[in-house]
Amino acid sequence: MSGASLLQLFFSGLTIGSIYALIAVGFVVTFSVTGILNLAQGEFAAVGALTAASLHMHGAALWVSVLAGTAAAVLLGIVMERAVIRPARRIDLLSVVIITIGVDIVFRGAALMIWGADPLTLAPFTDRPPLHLGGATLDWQTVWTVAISGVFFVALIWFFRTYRGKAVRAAVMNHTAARIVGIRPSRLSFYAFAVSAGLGGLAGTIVAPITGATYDMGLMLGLKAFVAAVIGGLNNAPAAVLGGLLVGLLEAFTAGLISSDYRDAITFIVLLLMLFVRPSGLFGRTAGKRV
Amino acid sequence: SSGGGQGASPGGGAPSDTIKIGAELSVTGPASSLGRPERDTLQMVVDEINASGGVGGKKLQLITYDDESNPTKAVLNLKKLLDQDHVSAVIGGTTSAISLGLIPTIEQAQVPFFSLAADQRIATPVKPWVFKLPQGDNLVVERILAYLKSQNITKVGWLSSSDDFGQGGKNTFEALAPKFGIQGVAFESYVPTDKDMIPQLTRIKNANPQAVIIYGIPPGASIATKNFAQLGFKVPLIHSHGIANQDFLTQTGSASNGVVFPASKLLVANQLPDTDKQKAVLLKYKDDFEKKFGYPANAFGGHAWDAIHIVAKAVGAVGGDHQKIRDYVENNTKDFVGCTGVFTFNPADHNGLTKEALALIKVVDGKWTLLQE
Amino acid sequence: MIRRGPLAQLYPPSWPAIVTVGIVLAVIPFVSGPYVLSVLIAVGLSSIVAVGLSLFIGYAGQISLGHAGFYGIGAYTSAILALRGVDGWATILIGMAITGGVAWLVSRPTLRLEGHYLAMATLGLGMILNIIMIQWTSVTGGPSGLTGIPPLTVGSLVFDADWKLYYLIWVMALLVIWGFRNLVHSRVGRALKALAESEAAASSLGVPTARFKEMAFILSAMVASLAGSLYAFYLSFVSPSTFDAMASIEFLIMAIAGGVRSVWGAPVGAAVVTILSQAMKSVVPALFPSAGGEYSILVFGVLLVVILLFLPQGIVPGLARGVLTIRHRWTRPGDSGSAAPGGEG
Amino acid sequence: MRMAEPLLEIRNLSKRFEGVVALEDIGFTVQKGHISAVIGPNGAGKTTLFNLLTGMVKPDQGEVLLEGRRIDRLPAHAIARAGITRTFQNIEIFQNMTVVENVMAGRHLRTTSGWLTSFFSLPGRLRDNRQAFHRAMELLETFELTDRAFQPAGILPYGLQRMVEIARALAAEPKLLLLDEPMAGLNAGESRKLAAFMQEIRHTGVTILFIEHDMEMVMETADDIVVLDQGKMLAQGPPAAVQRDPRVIAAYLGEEVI
Amino acid sequence: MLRVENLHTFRGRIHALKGVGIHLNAGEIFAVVGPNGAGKSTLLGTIAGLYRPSQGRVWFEGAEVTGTAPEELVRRGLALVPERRQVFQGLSVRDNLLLGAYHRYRQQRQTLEMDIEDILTLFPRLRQRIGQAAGSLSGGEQQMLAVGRALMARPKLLILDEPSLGLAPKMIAELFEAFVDMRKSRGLTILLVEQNIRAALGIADRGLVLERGRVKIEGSVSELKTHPQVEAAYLGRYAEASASPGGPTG
Ligand SMILES: Nc1ncnc2c1ncn2[C@@H]1O[C@H](COP(=O)(O)OP(=O)(O)OP(=O)(O)O)[C@@H](O)[C@H]1O
Ligand SMILES: Nc1ncnc2c1ncn2[C@@H]1O[C@H](COP(=O)(O)OP(=O)(O)OP(=O)(O)O)[C@@H](O)[C@H]1O
Ligand SMILES: [Mg+2]
Ligand SMILES: [Mg+2]
Repeated sequence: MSGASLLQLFFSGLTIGSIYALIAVGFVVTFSVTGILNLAQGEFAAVGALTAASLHMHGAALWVSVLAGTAAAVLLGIVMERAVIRPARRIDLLSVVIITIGVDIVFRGAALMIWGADPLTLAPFTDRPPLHLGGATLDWQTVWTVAISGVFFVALIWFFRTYRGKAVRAAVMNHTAARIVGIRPSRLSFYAFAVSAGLGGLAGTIVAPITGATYDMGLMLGLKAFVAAVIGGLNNAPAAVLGGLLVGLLEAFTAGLISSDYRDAITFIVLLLMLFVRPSGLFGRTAGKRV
Repeated sequence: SSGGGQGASPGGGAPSDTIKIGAELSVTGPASSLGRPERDTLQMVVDEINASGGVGGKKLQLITYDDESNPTKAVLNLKKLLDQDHVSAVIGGTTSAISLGLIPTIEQAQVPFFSLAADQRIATPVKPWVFKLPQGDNLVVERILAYLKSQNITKVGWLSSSDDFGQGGKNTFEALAPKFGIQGVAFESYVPTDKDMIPQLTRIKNANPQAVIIYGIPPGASIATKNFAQLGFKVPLIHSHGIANQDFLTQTGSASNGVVFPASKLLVANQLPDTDKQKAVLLKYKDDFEKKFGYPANAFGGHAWDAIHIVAKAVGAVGGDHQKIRDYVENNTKDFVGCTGVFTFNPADHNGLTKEALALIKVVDGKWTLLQE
Repeated sequence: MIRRGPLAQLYPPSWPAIVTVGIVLAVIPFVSGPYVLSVLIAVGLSSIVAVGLSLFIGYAGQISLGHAGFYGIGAYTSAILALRGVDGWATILIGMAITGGVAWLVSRPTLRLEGHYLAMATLGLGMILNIIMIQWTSVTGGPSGLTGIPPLTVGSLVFDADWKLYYLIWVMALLVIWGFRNLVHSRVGRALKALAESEAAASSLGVPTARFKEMAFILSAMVASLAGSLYAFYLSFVSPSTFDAMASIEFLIMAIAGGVRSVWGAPVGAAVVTILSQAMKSVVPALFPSAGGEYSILVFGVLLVVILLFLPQGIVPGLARGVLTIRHRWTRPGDSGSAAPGGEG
Repeated sequence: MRMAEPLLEIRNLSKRFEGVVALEDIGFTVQKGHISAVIGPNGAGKTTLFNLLTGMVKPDQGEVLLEGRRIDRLPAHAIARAGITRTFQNIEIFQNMTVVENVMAGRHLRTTSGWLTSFFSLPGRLRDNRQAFHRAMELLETFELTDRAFQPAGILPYGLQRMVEIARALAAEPKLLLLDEPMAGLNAGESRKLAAFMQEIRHTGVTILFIEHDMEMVMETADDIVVLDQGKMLAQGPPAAVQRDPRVIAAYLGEEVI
Repeated sequence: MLRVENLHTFRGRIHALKGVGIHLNAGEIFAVVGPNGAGKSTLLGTIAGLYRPSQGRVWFEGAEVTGTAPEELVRRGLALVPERRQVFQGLSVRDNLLLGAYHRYRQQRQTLEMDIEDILTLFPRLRQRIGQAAGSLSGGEQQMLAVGRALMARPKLLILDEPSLGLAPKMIAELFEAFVDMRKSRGLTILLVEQNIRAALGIADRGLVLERGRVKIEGSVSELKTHPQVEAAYLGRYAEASASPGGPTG
């Protein structure tokens, strides 16, 4: 395979990887603050994408649509936190995960009712012909996707190094201890859901020009992003970005070089082998637990 | 055997002036963009029929269940239609996998079934109780192959979705291509939920085909088309009837210009010559549907339209008995002009379409254009 | 009331409940139509998978998002072999053996992982299995699957009618439930619960934690395979989408909604989830005539959330606790603040 | 039984964690039938020593012999089988199991029914349940925990959870019982009672090695004392000698001996 | 400073506190002792806001704080060293200490380094472990960290649940000396649960004996020390009478 083709695969992996990355970050934000694995995470992307696309199709300016899409997701995140997560605070984490699946079902059903089953489209953020680099083409939307996940990558590294960032990590390590030093975990949980929903919504609006917006787009995105987040080590938001890119690149190169039929299987096998070598994620550290 | 012995004897519980028709559809889940127009069409037609006094003095009652694109739930739904609702006929099985999954139960319960899915195996070999409305993959693929041959193309790249739709196309292609002297130089697949098909297309490109066939439905097929354009492919791009949907045009924009594909005539109804038997039917359906539901009609809804009309006609003639309906449909459906094509069923053919059921369509400046051959 | 010894109080015998449920289930075909049977068959099949899962999750403290894959191995093995003329019962056993082998192969590395890593690994495993079902077309029939699987037979008895399969499947399900209850209330069950709470402490007491986790995994995979085989013989049709990641998640929902720390949780969860989602299909349109299938899904999601919010331990433990509390109030009127200690009877 | 026979022999044991030297070149023996104590300042490596002895952590270097047989490379459960059980400083109780089930779990090695026996409820299952239950109830009675037997262990107060852990470790009928700060969280009266009980256990033939900061109890109970400091052996000997050792006083006991 | 009246608290179904009252003056050291399961930890937890009382009231510095969340109470100057240490396992020793000052971080960032220095002087062992994850510390080291973290909050009232647990004798002596110093230098008020009764009564001004959720004896340290029942009580263990009414029958 030629160098240009390889580069093309690389770009492809980058595109899809940064999409996973953005949603994976949302996973990690809620997980590292509340300890809850929010499996409805993917739906924020769907809601963001659908809202933006339908507004845009009704004539709203592109940036207004994108903002509105993100805002709609934030709103939904907040509602979810208040209505479901907060009342569920005291219950077993496994049950909470299933509750988030329930929420996911509700979101998806509602999206289907509101927007129907057919895909909506959103205009690309930069409407120019693709870039040509070294014989390969690069879509402008990919540039956007990569740039935005890059921004989050840096921002998250920064945030988790700050004092607040540490408080956030502390809150999930030990709820009681966090409260007795004055951290307000419920407030953090609120912000965490708002932020991760916003991230998901934004990710959705970025993806929509590439893939269209459908009511069920969140499901697969969510699962893949979950994988990316876990590979990165769930507690580590910057690593989730890397995890997303890794999954995307693996998929692209497997499909391009080995087999598109068995792409997901091969990708998973590689990821699993990595996990077996590093059982706490590629960038995770084993929590300082001992007996 | 008589329907009466089944315990599912129609008219038993229901007031005798209504006849129940069951619909088992994938209204939600991955196949929902097929299942929804099917459901809406069925309801629309039933309402129309009832508004105009019903058939044979009887009203139709439509009972629809959603299987969420899940074959197991589909079987449960079917049993419910048979056992609790005592329907006279069943329309449904949105996807091939689900239709195939329903067939054993249908055969056992001996109730007429009108499948809305394309897979060859549904109606070949002929099963007494199973009728199939959509064109089979063989018609579609043959049409594509004939077109390619007419363009002197012998080496093609193939990309299909890894679901029953894509798989059905691929199997048929592999079986028929040699007859047309055409060779597949690259076979790739994508998962319907994929967001990017550049890797697959890159592989296909490296195999230097003279044309590329993409066999799938939107949004996957749309993404693939955009990726195709993005990669600067210069060869003709052929699609299947799976893209016969307005969304495809919206999603692909200029990327789909030049795409050629065979599909139901519904898309180009107004471009059909007035001599075309289907023209009037298609225009009316399209018009009614779009007025009522506010989204574009498509071929899948068209299959449902055909099914319910065929059933209604039979019910009007012979009432609600399973056996009678089946016999009537098998023997008396002759030159029935539907959205999908002109149907003529007989004991050896439960699909009853010819290749005239398909039009060859080209996308020109973002519009469906009937390709005159 | 039967006077029970203290040990029986800790581990009440399983047969009374099994027999009661068995009798109720045995009567149902005589008083209901085939639709009810087919729903109950679906419940029975899911119960078998969910019971295995609840052992693995609720007792061994692990997680699996891949059990639909094992369910699928069973179904496909039976389908493929039975279509080639192998005896149905043999295909069930071969399926279980293959599944056990696969589970054993992957368990070593996989079960070293914890929590979400394990969730991801099993999700991956399930997806890999599912992809094989989709792509290995020559054997599996590809995305549209295999049809025409011949029914199970015993001598001249052919399991071709729903009611026969209904009895067969529920006999198996009750057997599995009975076995898992025995297991839970035994030395093995204690070891599993122990390692779930503290691997260090369990191993310090001589429990080979890795092996016990593996065994729980393999066993739960094998019963899933059993259910899968029965599924194939019931529908006489298999296709890959029945065994995808969503199916794994659905089994998980059943196990957890029912209550993973109770063996009866699984069948109850399976029943509630299956019946709810079926009932929604009739109830929702009846209440809102204009509503389509979308509403059923939505209402189902809402109900799932509500059930778990109010019964976070799952339905069975939740209701059991509710009954206890009521009985408690009943037998001990007055303020619970009274200092009087002691017990009744 | 000859009293001077070594049950446990530790040779040149070393362990480091990412640069931290937790134990360096430790060697001593524990005599069969004795109650021995390990003392030393916080972070001296006492718990790490227990973790090495029970296979929770693998040594970097050195050997551990139980009755002359090397056990330092065995996995934790095999060491338990060889005859060593323990309690944990930070209490590793099975919180959601009832108290009696906790102790029954301790009977794992003294019962045999496996997966098949349990699944199909072959006779061994009930026999083992009965046997484990009766032994567990006996132990709970000794620890005055009978009234808590059917409560989830997690709701017990801290001090009683310690007792459940000891009962659990004892249920396995070990040759060597390791107790990590068994008296932490007990008051003087409760400690004394436990000390008396430890003597009783010893008379049933169980050798005890324990870590404790309560000097009064250590001096009263132990036959031998090993003192660790910064991962090294500081002193070893009978209580009276150790108590007077100036190095021990400086590093551990402090000026005013409590 | 702190007043508690007729406090009743349930832990699950167990009625753990049955009408406890305490009164603490500013600058006082007050010890609570009692057998296992007496309800000592429950008492401290209820005061610190971790458990909600079913009845009774708590005043802190004249204001009623019954049922106030712990995250609020620490802002008012009440810090708790909980049972079982509860350090942030995955964070370094330093970050644990820093987070102890969470509520005053915004205003008093500059003073934190100084305070950490003080704590490391008190616990030199922690200085050697400053960058290590708290979860990998030894038991005693974690105990030091838990106390250090509470001190970082610069509380007015320090509530300690068995601070001597797992500490070496020398360390206990030093720590208790430090408590006395802090009371002197900063006017710190201390409420202390201890099993090491001698150490506790060594520094306390007043105290009480809690048994089965009730105050058995209350008074000055000299009264307690000489009380015949105290001597007697701590020579024998008490059977639990507050066992769950929902527990086993028979
Ligand atoms: N897993 C680990 N990673 C890093 N350091 C460790 C680990 N385990 C123990 N240590 C360090 O080794 C030293 C010895 O710890 P250990 O728990 O053995 O002390 P100890 O003597 O039991 O102390 P204490 O009396 O406080 O319980 C401590 O300084 C501790 O921080
Ligand atoms: N989570 C819980 N659920 C139910 N009951 C509990 C819970 N925690 C403690 N209890 C009960 O509350 C009572 C008081 O417990 P508490 O922990 O306050 O005792 P304590 O005096 O601190 O004992 P110790 O000295 O052992 O720490 C005990 O009977 C205990 O069993
Ligand atoms: Mg220690
Ligand atoms: Mg306590």
